[in-house]
Parts: sequence; structure tokens; C-alpha cells
Amino acid sequence: MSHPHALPAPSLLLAHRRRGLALAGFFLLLLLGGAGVSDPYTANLLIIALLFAGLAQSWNLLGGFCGQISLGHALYFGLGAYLTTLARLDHIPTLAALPAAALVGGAAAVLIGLPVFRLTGHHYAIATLVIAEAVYLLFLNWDWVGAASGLFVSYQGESWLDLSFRTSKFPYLLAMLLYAGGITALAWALSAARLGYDWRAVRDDPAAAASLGVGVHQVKLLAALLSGAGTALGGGLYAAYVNYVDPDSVMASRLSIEIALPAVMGGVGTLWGPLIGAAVEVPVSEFSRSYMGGSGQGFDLMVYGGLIMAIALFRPEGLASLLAGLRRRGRTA
Amino acid sequence: MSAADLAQVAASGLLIGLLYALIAAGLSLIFGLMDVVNFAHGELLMLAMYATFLLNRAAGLDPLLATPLIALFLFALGLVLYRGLMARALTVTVNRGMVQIFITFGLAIFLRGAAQFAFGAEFRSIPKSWLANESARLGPVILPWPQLAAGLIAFLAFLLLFLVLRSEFGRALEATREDREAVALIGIDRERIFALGFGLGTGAVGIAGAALAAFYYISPDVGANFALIAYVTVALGGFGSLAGALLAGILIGEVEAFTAFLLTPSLKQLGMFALYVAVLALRPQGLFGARQ
Amino acid sequence: MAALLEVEGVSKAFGGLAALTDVSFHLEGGEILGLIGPNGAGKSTLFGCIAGAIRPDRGRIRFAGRDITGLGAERIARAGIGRTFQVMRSFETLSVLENVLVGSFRRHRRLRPALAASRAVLERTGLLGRENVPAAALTPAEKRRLEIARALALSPRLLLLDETLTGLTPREAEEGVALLRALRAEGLTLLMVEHVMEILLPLVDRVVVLDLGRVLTIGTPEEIVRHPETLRAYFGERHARG
Amino acid sequence: MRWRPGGRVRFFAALVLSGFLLAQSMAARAADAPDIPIGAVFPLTGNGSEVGLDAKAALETEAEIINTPHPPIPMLLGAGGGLPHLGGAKVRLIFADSQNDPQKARAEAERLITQEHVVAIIGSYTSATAATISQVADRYEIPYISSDNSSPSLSARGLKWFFRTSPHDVMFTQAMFDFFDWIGKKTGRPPKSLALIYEDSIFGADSSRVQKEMAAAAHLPIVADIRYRANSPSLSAEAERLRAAHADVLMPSSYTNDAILLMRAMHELGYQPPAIMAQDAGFVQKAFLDAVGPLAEGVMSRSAFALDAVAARPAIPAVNQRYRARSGKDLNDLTGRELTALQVLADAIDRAGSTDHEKLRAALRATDIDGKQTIMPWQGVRFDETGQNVEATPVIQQVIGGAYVTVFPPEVATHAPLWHVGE
Repeated sequence: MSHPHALPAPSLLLAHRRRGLALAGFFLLLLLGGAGVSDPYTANLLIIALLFAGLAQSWNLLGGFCGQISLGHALYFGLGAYLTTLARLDHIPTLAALPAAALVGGAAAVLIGLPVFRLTGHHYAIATLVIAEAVYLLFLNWDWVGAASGLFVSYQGESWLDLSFRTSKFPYLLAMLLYAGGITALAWALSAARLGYDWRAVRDDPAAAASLGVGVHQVKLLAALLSGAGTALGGGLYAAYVNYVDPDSVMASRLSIEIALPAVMGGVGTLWGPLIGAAVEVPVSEFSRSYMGGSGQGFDLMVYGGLIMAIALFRPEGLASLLAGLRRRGRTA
Repeated sequence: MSAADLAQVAASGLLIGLLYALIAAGLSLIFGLMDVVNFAHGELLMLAMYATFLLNRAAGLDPLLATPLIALFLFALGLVLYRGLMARALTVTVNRGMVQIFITFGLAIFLRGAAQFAFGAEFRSIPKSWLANESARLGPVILPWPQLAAGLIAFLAFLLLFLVLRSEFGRALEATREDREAVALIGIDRERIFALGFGLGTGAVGIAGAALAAFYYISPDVGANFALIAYVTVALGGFGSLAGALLAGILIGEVEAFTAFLLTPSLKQLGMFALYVAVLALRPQGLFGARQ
Repeated sequence: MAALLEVEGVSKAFGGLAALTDVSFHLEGGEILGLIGPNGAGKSTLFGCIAGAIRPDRGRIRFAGRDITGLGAERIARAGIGRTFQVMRSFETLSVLENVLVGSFRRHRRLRPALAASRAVLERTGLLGRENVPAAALTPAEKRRLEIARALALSPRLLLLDETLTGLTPREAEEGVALLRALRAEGLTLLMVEHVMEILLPLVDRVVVLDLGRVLTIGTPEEIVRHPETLRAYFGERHARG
Repeated sequence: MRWRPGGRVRFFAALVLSGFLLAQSMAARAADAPDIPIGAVFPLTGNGSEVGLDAKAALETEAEIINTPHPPIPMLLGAGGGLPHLGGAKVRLIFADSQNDPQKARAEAERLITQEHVVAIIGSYTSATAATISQVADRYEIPYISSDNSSPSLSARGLKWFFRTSPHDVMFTQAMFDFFDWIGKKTGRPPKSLALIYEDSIFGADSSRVQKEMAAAAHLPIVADIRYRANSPSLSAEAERLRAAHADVLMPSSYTNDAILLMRAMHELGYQPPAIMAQDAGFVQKAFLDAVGPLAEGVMSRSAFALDAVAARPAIPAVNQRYRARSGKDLNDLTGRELTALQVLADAIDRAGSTDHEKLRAALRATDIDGKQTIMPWQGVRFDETGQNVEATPVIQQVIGGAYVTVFPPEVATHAPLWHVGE
């Protein structure tokens, strides 16, 4: 947690608990608001925003708290999406497939982490980019998973076990709310626990962390495990919602960027960052496509790229730090 | 599967490999100097190709002749980008890792949007370049002139880069690379060296862009195809090593060509990735890189 | 009882340059041992070998009877050896309290006890008032004390101090010496690298003098001051004849 | 990295501009007779937007022909002035941008159905987006008219509300092999070997699978089966492999950029396959013909549309002239199909005499239009129980003198084909 300014010393524990209450309140508000939403388009907007909030928070565990900027998280998203879809095609209920998907995502992240965590900074980022692209290529040519044609799950009636509903949106909204809330709760709990501090110590200075007995390599692998599992879980929920997966929509490198961006824009290594980032970015990009489609050819990309540069240049702490500025007394995680 | 076929594949692999090497050279130079990977490198290549296309359409200038002009244009653009973006990114302390990666990522997205906004999304190509549709023969092996010229230009560019690095400016570049803080003591203006070094890197990409535009299609996304290969080439050759970039580029060109020829072409990039993972495990600093 | 720290025949070369050659010495429990020598004598390399950051080419290092040669910084720290760095390395985005917390979490798994332990250490090192200030905002002197505090949070048995009293005002140095004496009184063993002789010599029980990677001599402060080679190696020709 | 801008990476900061556009679209709604909203989901930004914007122009041209008074055009609903059985009601097209992303296509389809209350949706160019749109349409019981998706699997999923006016890969490939059979008997030089080269996408996978099945049935050996990496920097090695195989007919399935690269790579190796039979897509685009110029001479491609079949389809000149006015290009295989899809849908709405979805579905199932009533060279439009138009018989076209002309089947052909196999 970055602390922009000294405080009249409410204890660290108290500040932590207060932050937890604020987050819980935020998600409760979303639940009440969500329940009232009837129009499918707005519901879809909320569902996608919550999905990417959860994904960005999962990425944040590894990229924000532990400081290992990964550019290949689409790999874990894709694994989760494919595993859940394959399970449903074998009539295994979604709710059973989701934990398995998370496990596979976490295991893959650790497996990749073993050789790759010897690298740091840009070397690490490039390694994640290249490995994710290699696995994307494999799936594109692997006939058992439908190769480029992808996998389609046809609709077999309403079922909570399968998270399959004809047109109602609320169950998905609930699922995404639990997902984003769950990952955020995990991040909140860890931010005041040993692991959370070990991560931030490794992020700030690995050598100093080692000199204090922090197992730098193990701590990174743990971050990868949780981050990979969380991202894969998101992939599984996406598959249950969209019922169609193909390498381009669930594993392309464009997705790795979309998973990381809300955290980068909102504030890397903060609890509110990914939530604020997703809350700003997803609705505006969906809105710009739905109501502006086709006229601004490339214009929206220019604005988008420009905004990222602006955040990186002038406000690296992210949008969350602006919020902290507003709430003078509070300090954001 | 005659010897002539294999020789032909080896030749085309070499020519495209030289281009990969030149594209990677710019990236490696910049990284070696400033420890920063330019994730907009592919988009700079795309800009160079569009510039060549416009020069050809407006002034009928053949890509070959346009190469020096494009190199200068990209060199100047490099200086501007350094002053405007990179200088600031190098001094930031908060979230430094994130900033130094995403600042060039934002630039990449911006440049792509600008290209789409200005030129539209359709594919363009330079129809009547002086060398188009001509081929030289070397025994059974046919060497299409546009690629041959591109390969030769890439090789010349490398010689030029080696010469520059031997020059007085090159030694200052090397000193700055060795110890960024100490150089200020012996009167080297670090900022000027960084700006010129960054410009040199983008200039190299300008040469590659002009050479490529002669035979390859141009679209806002063309940069992405080459960016990934450039990252792998640099990592393989060793960050900051020109000789490494040259060797690794050629190696990847050959591996790709032979994988495509012998195995299923759609997996040809897997050969490159396998090479990358092998180096990662055995020698993380790459073939010629200094220990991290 | 056996010495707390036994260094035997430790040698280390970096690409042909012999940084350390056959260095041996012992450190008794509760003792303060000084380590001096001109620049490039190999002090930092020796420090790195003991703290686990550098793996010696030859030789053995035993701590409390257990062989810790090349065990790695993390396991050596957990074994009970805390260290500070010559170039200060604090966790910039964390507060002073949180910096220390990283250390005290080794001994206390849960947050509440770890917080209590951290505050106790901050009080010992006079940093309690600056608890919530981010480490980046500390003065250099405060940063040095934070390094000590962080290492203490490990409740180590041996503390390696790398020029922690250099560059301080006389008053700050005095406070530093008082703190070290208090720590030693509680049974903590200290190995100090220092340049400032006026501060070091009155504080240490014995001194190891290094030169060009070899142990020149080991002895009490009084002995080494009269030792000719030490004076020449350390203070240059003029003093040797004096 | 294969980084396509078509992703959800979209962001629009100047809300002022969007406010202005919203107001502008509101104003367009003031019409008298209650017009009929029809949704159209195509990639309007990002990769594939070139095709999406062409499709938009084609659909707008057909809407203009149906809605506005003009001298009659000799085709169904060619009289203009709105739908006759619905008091001259006009069709109103509402476009949505899928960005070629299945999840976004799905969200846009749902928005069109629930917010714009469209009576049907036309789409969508890529099969991946068609898969999710048709699924949503089926759940809301709204017809999805596949105007140009050629993947056979789409009509094999038992969806009640899925209709496809255009042929799918099996019918397209059947036309190719019918042509091989016909030209073999006519010239006495039938093709004896084939080479397949296709990109690693759904389009490539579907097209090559059907080609392999039909080649086996026709006992034609495949001497080269090359799946290549889309958008790759070089296809020289692949071209070299084709040269080494020297098959009678090369059958490529590629989009525009790879089509250009492949033709140039083969030419640079001094290799000219005796015949090229393309699966349309990149090979029929204007950008391809401009880029490769003379190299394209003699290239054949299957097509669902024949611009030059004016004798058999008198409506073509007038319709093409209106489309040219709007887009600056001639109608091609994709835009011809998209335009006709709206014609067929509008006719069904007219016959249903209402926008009730069950009545509309019944009217669509009862559709039986003679080919002459459209601009397409097909026998006609009649949907089977899976919603596939079984009378959508494609033609074979060939580049002769720099432009595509129809060479097969004989009844619509305007030129004799150039056939160098076995010379």
C-alpha cells in the first residue's frame, strides 16, 4: 500500500479494517443496484465490468502487489475458459468445473513461473508475452479442442449447476459479483498478512527482502499460483456466460492487455485500482462501440493509447490516487 | 525434397532473417543503453512502411532510394519520442516497472489508432517498385530482388551500426551503457547520448521499414507481426548485443523457414519459441548478452 | 562453548580477481568484532559470504555449530543472522512500521503479535514517532536506524553492520554506539565494518584487519594499533614509522 | 504478438462528441408509417472493418431500393415505395459493431433485440460472431439471417431461428469439383492432383476439411496440404513447398493480405501453378487485384455472385450502379450476398404482413423465390428444415483481362474459361 502522506497514527490494523468495510460496502451497493437492473444491455455491461474487475484484481496480485508485470495472462484466462467448456461438453456441471479450472490455471502459472521468475523486469515481461503466444499457437492447431473453429456449447435449458439461463442475467451478475468480490477480499486479507508484505518487499527490493528471510522465489510462485487461479476462474465464468470459446477470443495477446489495463489505469498494487479501472474503462469502451461504432475509425484507439501514456507519465499511482486526494483524510490501499 | 529446394528455403530464410536482425538491432541498442524495451517498436516499423508508401505514391520515389530519407525521419521521430516520453519514464520512481512497460504500450496503441484513422484499415502495397518481379539466380536458387535488396540493406545497416559503435560517439554510448551515473563525471552529457542512442535505434527500424515496404503489404496491424519476432530475437541474441541480434535474427529466419518447409507451416513460429525457451533455461542472458 | 561464528579458509574470486584468499576467524557469542581494511580489501565480499548473498569458492562458515556455507540469504537470515546494507535499501512504498513488519513476520505468523514486536523494535531504535511515514521520506540517518530496526525484528543472534555509523553527526553516532552497547548487553553478537576509527576502536572487543583479501592480523584494539603492518597497510607509510 | 485492435480495447473520452451523435440518430427516427427495425451486426472497426463497412453500404443500398420511389428494377421488391402489404412501411436498418469479437457480437445482438426491438438480425462476416449472435437470436426467438457466413457447422446446431440465404463451404466446394469434372470432359485434360494451402482459422479449417472430403470422393490426390500461419512475415517457404509439389490445381483459402503475399512469393520463385481455384475471401477483394496486378490473370474463384451475368439477371446494372454511388466499388461476392439477404428478409416480412416473430418465421420457412427475382445467379431461395437455402448454387469466376468474369455453370457463364492444366 502506498501511503501518500503521514496520518494522525490510527493503527495500521484500524486503517486496514476501515478499508475492508469500504470495499464490502461497495460490493453490497453493487448487489442492490444489480438486483434492480432489468434491461439486459445494462446488466451485460455490469457483468463484463465485474468480470474484468476480478481479472484485473487477479492480475494485480502478481503484477501489482508482487511487482512481476506479466503480459501473458490471457493464457490462464484461456485455460479456464477451455476447461470449463470441455467439461460442459462432457456434461460435467459448470460449478464443478470452475474450481478445477482455477487449479489448472494456478498450476500452469507456477509451472511457467519456475523458469521465468529467474528473470526480472522487462526480461520477465517479454518471457510471459512469448510463452502466452506459443500456447495460443498450440491451441490454434490442436484439433482435440476444436483448433481454430473453437467450441460451442448449445443451450440445454435453465440450470443453476451449469450457470445456464435462457435470457435472465441476474444469476450471471451474482456470479461475477461473487468473483470480483472474492478476489478483492482475498487481496484485502493478504494485504495485511505476511504474504502481502512479503510480496511488496520483493517488489520494492528483492535483495533486502531476502536479507530479512523472505523466500523471494517461493513468494513469487505463490503470487503466480493465486493470480493464475483467479484469472482462470474468470475464464471459466466467461465461458459459462458466452457459451463459445475460440483461441482468438480467449487467448489472444490483446486479451492479456485488457486484463492488466484496469489495474494499471486504476492504480497498480492498490485494492481500489482494478475496481476503479474496470468501472471507468469497461462501460466507456462498450458505450463507445455500441453508440459510436464505425464512425471513429481508429480515433478511439488514439484516445485510449493517449490516456495510458498520460497515466504512465503523470499519474503512475493511477486513478485511485485521485480518489485518495478527494477523500482527504482517508488513505487508500 | 531435393538439395535445390533446401538451398532455396535456406536462402529465403537468410534474407528474411537479416530483416528480423535489423528490426531487432534497433530494439537491442535501445535496451542495452537504457534498460527499457520499446513495446512500440512494431508500430514504428509500421510508420516507416507507411512513410515509404506515401513517398512512393506522392513522389514516385522507389522504396530503395527512399530508405535514407525514411531512416532520417525515424531518427528524428526517435529524438522526439525520447525527449517527450522516455526521458520522463526513466526518472519515475513510483511504480517504475509498470510505467516503463506501459508507457511504450500506450504509444503502440496510439500509433496504431492514428494509422487507422489516417489511412483506414485496408491493405496497401507498393505496386511498381524498381525491383519488383525481378529475380537473381544463384545456381538452382532464385533470389527475388526485393528481398535480396532488403537483405543487403540490412547487412549494410549492420556494418554502419558497427562503425558508429566504434566511433567516438559509439564509445560514449558504451560508457553510458556501462555506468550511467559515472559518465557525468567525465563530461558526457547523458541525456544527449540517450536521445541520440534512441534515435539510432528507431533509425535502424526506419531502414528495415523502407526495405520491407518494397515487397510486403502495409496495414495498421503489420507492426504486431514483426514485434513479437523482434522481442524473441533480442532475448535470444542477448539484450544490448548487436552481434547477438544479427546471429539470432538469421537463426530465427532459418528455423522458421525450415519448420515451415518440413513440418506444418502454421507451427513455424513454434520453432522460434522452442529456441527461445531453450535459451531461457540454459543461458537467460542470451547468446552474447552480459550476465544480468 | 564453541564460537558462535566460525569462518575457516574462505576464498572467493570474481573472474580471476581474488577478492578473498583463505580468510579465517572466530566470533564468540556476545562479542563485538570489528572488521577493518582499506577499500577493496574484501570487507563487503566477506560480509556477503557470511550473509549468504555471495557463495564462497572455498572454505567453510559455521553458525552456532551448523554449516551455513552458501545456504542463501533467506535461510541464513532465518537461521538468526540479521544484516544491514552499505547502500541503504528500504522498501520505498511501505511505511517505517511496515518495513520492520517484514522482519518481525519471520518470528510471528499473525499480524497482531508481529505489530507489537515491530513497535517494540521501533521504540528501541527511536523511530516510533515516524511509524506511519513512508520509508522514502526518512532522513539518511533515520534510514540507517531503520535498517538496524528491520534486522532486529528478526530477533537475530548475530547482527552484521555494514558502515551503519558512517556519515552521522557526532550526536547521532553517540546514540548509535549507545544502542549497539545496549544490544550487546542483551547478548546480541555484532560484526561491524567501519571506517571511522575513533568510533570503532572504543566499541569493539577485537578487530580483524583485512588487506588485499587476506587476514593481516586479529587482535584487541590496543594490539592492532601498535601492529606495524596494520598501520602501514591502513594508515600509509607515514604512520608506520611513528 | 497477434495484436488486433478489434479487441475490447475501445475508449471514447470526449462525451460531447457522442452526445452530438446520439442526438443526430434520434432525429433520423421521425418517420410517418411505422417503419420496421432490422438489426445488422458486422465488424465496423478493427480488423475486418473493410468488409463490414462494405456490407453496411450493400444493406443500405437494398434498403434504399425497397423504401424510396424510383423507376422499377426487375427484381423482387424492386418497385420501391416501401413494403406493399404493410401500407408502404419502410425497413429501417440499425447497425452494430461486433469488432469480430464473439462476446461483443453477442452483447450487440442482445442490445438490438431488447433496446431497439428489431424484428430480425442480419450478420456477420466471421463464423465465430455468427455462432454467438445466432445463439442469442434463438433464445429471444428472433430470426438470424446469415448473409455471408460460410461455415457449414452453423446450420447444423438445430437452431429453430437460424436462416442462411447464401451457400456454405460444402456447396461452394461442390461447385469447384463440378467445374473440374465439366472442364475435364470439355478439354479432355482433367486435373490429376490438387494442392491445398489454407490459413489457421475457422475459415481455413472448414474450407480445407470439405475440400479434402470431396477430393477423396473424386479420387483426386492431394499432393500438398499446407496449413499456414495467418499474417506471417513471409510465405516463401510455403511457396517453395508448393513448387516442389507441382500440383495441377492450387486451392488457397486466404484473406487479402496473405493472398497478396502468397501470389508474390510464388511469382518470385518463378512458380506459376497451372490453375488456381480460390475459396473467395481475399482473392476477390479489390485490394488484392490492385496489389498483384497481372499475376492474378487466370485466377479462378468460387463465387455466390456474378456481376457480369447481366443477361440472366437484368436487375444487376441498376443495383450495382446504386451500390457504386454509395461505396465507390462494384458489388462483389460478399456484398452481393449481403444485399440479397435483406431482400429475402424484407420479402418474408411483407408476406407475413406483420412483425410478429412466429408469423415472420412461418413466412421465412415458406420462402420460394426464383433466382431471376434476385441479382444472384442462384436457382432460387428456399430454406430446408435447418434454415439453409438449398437453391443457392454458386458459380465459378475467373480473372480474365484484369477482372472477374463468370465461366461456370454454362447457363450463366459470359466467357469461356482459360484452362492450362495438362498443356
